[in-house]
Amino acid sequence: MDLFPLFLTLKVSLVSAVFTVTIGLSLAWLAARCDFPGKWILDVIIMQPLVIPPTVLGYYLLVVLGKYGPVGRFLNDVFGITLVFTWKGAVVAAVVASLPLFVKPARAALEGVDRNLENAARLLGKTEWQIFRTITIPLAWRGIVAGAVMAFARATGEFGATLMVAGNIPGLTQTLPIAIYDAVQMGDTTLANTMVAIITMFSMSVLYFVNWLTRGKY
Amino acid sequence: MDLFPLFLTLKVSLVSAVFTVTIGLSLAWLAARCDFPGKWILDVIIMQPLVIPPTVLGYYLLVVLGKYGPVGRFLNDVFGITLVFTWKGAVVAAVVASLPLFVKPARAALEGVDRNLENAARLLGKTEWQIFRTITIPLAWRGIVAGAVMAFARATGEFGATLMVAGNIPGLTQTLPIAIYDAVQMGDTTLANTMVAIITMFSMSVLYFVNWLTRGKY
Amino acid sequence: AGEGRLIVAAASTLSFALREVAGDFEEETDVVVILSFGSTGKLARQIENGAPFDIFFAADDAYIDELDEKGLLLPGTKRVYARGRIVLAVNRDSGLVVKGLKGLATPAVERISIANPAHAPYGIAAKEALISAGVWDEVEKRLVYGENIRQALQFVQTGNVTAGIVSISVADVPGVDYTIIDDSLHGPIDQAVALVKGTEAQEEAVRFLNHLFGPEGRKIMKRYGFMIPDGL
Amino acid sequence: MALSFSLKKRFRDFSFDIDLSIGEGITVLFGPSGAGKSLLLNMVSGIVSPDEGVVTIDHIDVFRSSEGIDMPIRCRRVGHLFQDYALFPHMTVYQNIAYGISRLQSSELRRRVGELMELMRLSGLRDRYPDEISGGQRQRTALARTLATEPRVLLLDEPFSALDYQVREKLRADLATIHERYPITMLFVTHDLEEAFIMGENIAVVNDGGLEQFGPRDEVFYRPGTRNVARFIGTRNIFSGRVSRVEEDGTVVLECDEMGEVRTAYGGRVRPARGAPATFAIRPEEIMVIRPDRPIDRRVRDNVLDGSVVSATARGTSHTLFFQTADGRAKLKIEMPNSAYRKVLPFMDGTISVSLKKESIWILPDARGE
Amino acid sequence: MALSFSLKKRFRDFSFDIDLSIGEGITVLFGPSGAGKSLLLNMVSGIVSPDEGVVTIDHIDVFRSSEGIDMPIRCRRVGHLFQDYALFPHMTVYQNIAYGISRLQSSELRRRVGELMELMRLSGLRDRYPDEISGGQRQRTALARTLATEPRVLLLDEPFSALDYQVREKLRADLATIHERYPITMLFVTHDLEEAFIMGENIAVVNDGGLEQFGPRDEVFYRPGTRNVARFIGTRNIFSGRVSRVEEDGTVVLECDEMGEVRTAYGGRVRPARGAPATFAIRPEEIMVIRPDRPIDRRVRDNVLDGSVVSATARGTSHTLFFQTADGRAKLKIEMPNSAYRKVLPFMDGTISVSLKKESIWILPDARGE
Ligand SMILES: Nc1ncnc2c1ncn2[C@@H]1O[C@H](COP(=O)(O)OP(=O)(O)OP(=O)(O)O)[C@@H](O)[C@H]1O
Ligand SMILES: Nc1ncnc2c1ncn2[C@@H]1O[C@H](COP(=O)(O)OP(=O)(O)OP(=O)(O)O)[C@@H](O)[C@H]1O
Ligand SMILES: [Mg+2]
Ligand SMILES: [Mg+2]
Repeated sequence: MDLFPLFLTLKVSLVSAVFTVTIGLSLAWLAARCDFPGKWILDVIIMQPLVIPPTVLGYYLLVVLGKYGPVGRFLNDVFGITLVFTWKGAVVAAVVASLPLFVKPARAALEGVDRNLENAARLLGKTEWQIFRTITIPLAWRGIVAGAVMAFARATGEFGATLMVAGNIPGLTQTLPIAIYDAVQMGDTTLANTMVAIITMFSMSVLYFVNWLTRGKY
Repeated sequence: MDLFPLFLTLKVSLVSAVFTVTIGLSLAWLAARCDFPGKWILDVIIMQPLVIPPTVLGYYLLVVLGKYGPVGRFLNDVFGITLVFTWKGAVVAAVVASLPLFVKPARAALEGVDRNLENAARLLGKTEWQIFRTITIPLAWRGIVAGAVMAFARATGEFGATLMVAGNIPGLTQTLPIAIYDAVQMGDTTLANTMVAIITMFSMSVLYFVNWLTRGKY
Repeated sequence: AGEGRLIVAAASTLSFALREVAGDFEEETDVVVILSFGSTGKLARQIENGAPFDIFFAADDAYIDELDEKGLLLPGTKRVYARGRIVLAVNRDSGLVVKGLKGLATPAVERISIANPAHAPYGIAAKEALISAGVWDEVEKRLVYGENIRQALQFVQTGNVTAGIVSISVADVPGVDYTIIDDSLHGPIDQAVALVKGTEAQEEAVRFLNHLFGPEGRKIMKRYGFMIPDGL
Repeated sequence: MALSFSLKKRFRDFSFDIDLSIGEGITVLFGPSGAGKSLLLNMVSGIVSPDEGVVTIDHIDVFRSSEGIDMPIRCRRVGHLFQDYALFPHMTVYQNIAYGISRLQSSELRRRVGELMELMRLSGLRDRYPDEISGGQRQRTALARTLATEPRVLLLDEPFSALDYQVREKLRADLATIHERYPITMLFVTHDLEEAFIMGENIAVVNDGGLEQFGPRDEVFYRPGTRNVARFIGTRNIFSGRVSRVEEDGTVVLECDEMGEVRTAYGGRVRPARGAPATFAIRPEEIMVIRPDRPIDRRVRDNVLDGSVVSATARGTSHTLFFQTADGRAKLKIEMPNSAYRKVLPFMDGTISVSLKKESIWILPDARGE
Repeated sequence: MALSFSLKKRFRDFSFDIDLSIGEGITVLFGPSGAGKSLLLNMVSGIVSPDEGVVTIDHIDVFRSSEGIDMPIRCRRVGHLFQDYALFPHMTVYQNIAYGISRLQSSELRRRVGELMELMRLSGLRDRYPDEISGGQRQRTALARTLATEPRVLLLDEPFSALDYQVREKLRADLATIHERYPITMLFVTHDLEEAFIMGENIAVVNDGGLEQFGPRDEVFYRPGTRNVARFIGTRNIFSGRVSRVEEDGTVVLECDEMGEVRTAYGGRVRPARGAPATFAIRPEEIMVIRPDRPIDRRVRDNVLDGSVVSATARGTSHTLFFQTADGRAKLKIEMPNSAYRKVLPFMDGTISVSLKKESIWILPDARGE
């Protein structure tokens, strides 16, 4: 069996997890702390990728990020970056698809942090950023990790949008889920099962690691 | 435009939300409160549907629940219930696919509830079930709603597994996401866009309602 | 199905053609035809697990044979309804003129999309044609596999690939120029239909097939690029 | 390091409106539960936004609603010990205390935190989390955390309420020395009368969102301005009457329903008018019980009342008696040390006389018309 | 409703081991911060599992580690007021108080909760949430919630620490009546000496996880069993010496380094041996300052020491003096009421004599060998 899809999946899911958590934390913080009219619209936009079918989402992304798409052209002209049909495209697809899974619980967790503790830190002369880093995040830890784990799992399993944006190019953009899909389509259930076992083992070790990481209370 | 898919989607997502929240709360509570060896395995199993591609998940469900599958045969023989290729099958697919999205944040939220408050309720003579209902859930409210919203959105948008388990039978099991997928497949982007707008509006009103419902602190 | 209802499972390539045929048929009779489109592989898996279909239009007769072997179809009902043709589709905005399959070898054609040859019949044919044309080795690295020919075409349509090999039945879309590929370059893409075992609407199903294979039906099918081979 | 403020805040059924200017040193905020003491501190430190008002620290406006000035909390350099501590649950005692100290080398930091932990008697608890220590230990950790940043304005909300009297005495002394060592303005909330008296150079009495009295502690304690203040500081024996005459030596004689004629050493500036209403009070420990076995001392012959003791409660170091005059109209609370109690104990069942020394009687200014 | 327990629990560097049997009525738990008072209550109510031990309520084992008995918390019928209240933040004051009351008709429920809110002076706060009320109001809400279920065993962890003295006095009286109205066993934690004395029929002094002394309040207060107890209850003046002789009237004369010969009214059963070590204590309020302008009273001629006053602190109703003997070896803390202080004030700067009445000197039993 070709192991390339496994490594690609590892790469894509890890890189996209980094992006998801970074972007997601900012969004969650914005949503939890700032009050602006129509805030719930932001909520709706972030949640959209959950509601529309991944393939359709992928299609939209392809149109926007593609060679002739507004973003795609900009990225290509200014930075010389091509997203579609590259692993970077798979990362983008994974980030967009998994972002809502992170933002929602992370926001709920941030909102659950006792404001009094943040005030106590302010009184000790800390800046908002220091407080976010040393008080808010550690106290919202549980929810943030829950969100990150889900986002990571989703990114690992992302298939519909990835297939559209990154294409199914064996040895280049064929991730494990796509390979599994192919195998099922071919009726090769044995291969599919093997690969499902591999992806399960992978997600299992990640979950185990996360479990171990968060065994304390904070 | 045929409105059947919209109504079907409403029905499926609402019914599955009820199941997801009920099953999910029990699982989350079990995971948050009880300690048993290999608890993290349960975690892994619940998270699986996120990791494997929905179509593949759907295939497994089809095999298990289908006419010749172990569960399918049992349900048919004993209760005369057929799941596959009915809207009930779509519900099952939606529940399985959205359960992890609910359990993770709900569990994190339940674990975040101050044990002292639960103890205070115990001292006032309440049973564990009363405490769960009147103390734990209200205090974990934020996380539970976050999870429920995600699960609901996911159920609304569920497509890969549903397509496999319930099939794409117009007027019978064709949900909105499947109809959107069909439209995109047929190159009818206008129809697809219209339907995406409808599903967006639908999810928007649900989110708005939830926002309104949870505007208080608890 | 039953009670004057017919559920037809069909490969998504047939969506336009069958809709028209079914429309005519519903007018002629009082039978309601429900069309369920999907990828052939998926539909086959569903039939294996007891899907309530009456008729199964596959994009590849291999699936029909496979199901037949498993005894899931009514024996002797298999009929080839079309022999597929593949075309070379090129994005019009790319400004490239691609002359035949050999033209795909030029580096100007950055990416080429075909349906996944692992399971899609048109993908297999495309691969065979590329091999026969002697350009497979050059183009293999530049191939993008679509889940099916629709997706392969979408890649071309959105301009993200320059050219693609798709079936003639889907190729007639705005922004895409296509040329038919010689059918000697690939094995026949026989598309077959059969009745599903256990159907409760066998009589209606037969009438529907008769309609499709009748003159009216053939005309519509042809218009959508499904050439029913003579003598079948 | 002067602190002055003028703050207004309304809740549904509570409104707060206090102006106050305090200088260096310790000012005690004293008042009943729910009076607005914590709210006051919260508005000074910036935790709660006033509806309108001004807060000035060291002559710099940190808040002025009319000009939209609202300095961020972290820039106000105010130390604030919350009533409920607000310890960081994810940090150890050490980390909590060290959290606010910035830009110190690690050895210096360790030394300083160690010093504070020593001071607060927390030394063995360095690596414990807040939920692994006792209530009093939590309070001391929070206090250490607040002191660690060496603020120039220190707001302490009942800092010793969970401490035993030994630690409390020690820390009271330490706070006093801190304030001697470097200039600091301290607002100290307490419910404990004795603590208010020991800690406060000045005492501000807050009631129902308003300021009842503000002044040096002796003034507030021995010369309460209002009936409420008199009650809060435990004066207890408060009566109303009218001025019946003024004698040559300045003694003002009041006529009151419960006790008849009462002679008082009126200390006010304005000579009271005959017939003017007057409210007067006497502290329970100032009432002298006259031992029947001794001749009446020349100095205790003022306002002698006969009656009997209704009840006596032991309070450890002293006894509280409730005394009723013979006609049953006046009830007095009397506090006496155990040694004195033991001496009058044999005569407790019969008739007993008490004397209210005229110098001990305080006429409340709000009824004096000053 | 007898409550008895024998409990062991070890933490990293704290170990708890206490056996105690208490009957109906109020027992005060007294001890320094971190002694294990809250832990004790937590183990009795079942919040914390002891490592081993037994808890018996009304002769029924609710916990017995040796037999694996561990009755669920909710079945123990124990009311427990936490030191940090643990109010339900999502419920109003009314809902918090009503939460524990089950199976009452709604009108009856309303009446009962209203009654409790009245009692606790919470009437205006019915629909407020815990974060909208003051610290003392929270404490009273928690207390009302605990009382609402009418438990037969009541564990109160510093129930009045956040209350002002007026409310406190009122509630103390109310708790006392509750206990008169129906049989209840109450464990009452406090840091306040006076409160311990007023509330407790019996006092258990806890220190460092162990029981220092348990007995009726007068015994603990005036006849402390150990040096620690003596310190905790504020005895302060504790000295060591040896028995030098025993006189015919039972007076034991001690020889101590700091003060020379000290005559004591020894009250122990066993006659002390000459030369035996003895630790003795005298409470600050029992030391008499002898006014130079008066003849020495017959009764205060015991143990007269000459010296001078080092410092004097006003405490509101009394003054605390620190007295040093002429040779500078003995330091004594003296507490006197303000009226007495005023009398000695003119002589304060010169030499002053104090007398330690021999009946006021208590010899600690741990040094007596009893
Ligand atoms: N959010 C709010 N809504 C309504 N009333 C409030 C709110 N916050 C505080 N209050 C009221 O303001 C008053 C003052 O509260 P504050 O906490 O300052 O009292 P306090 O003097 O500190 O009392 P304590 O000694 O009991 O701590 C209280 O009566 C309280 O009920
Ligand atoms: N989880 C724990 N790990 C280690 N030590 C603990 C833990 N919990 C409590 N302790 C220690 O047990 C001792 C007793 O705590 P407890 O809360 O009973 O004290 P307390 O007598 O109630 O004191 P306070 O008057 O300050 O409330 C304390 O010294 C505390 O540090
Ligand atoms: Mg307060
Ligand atoms: Mg405690």
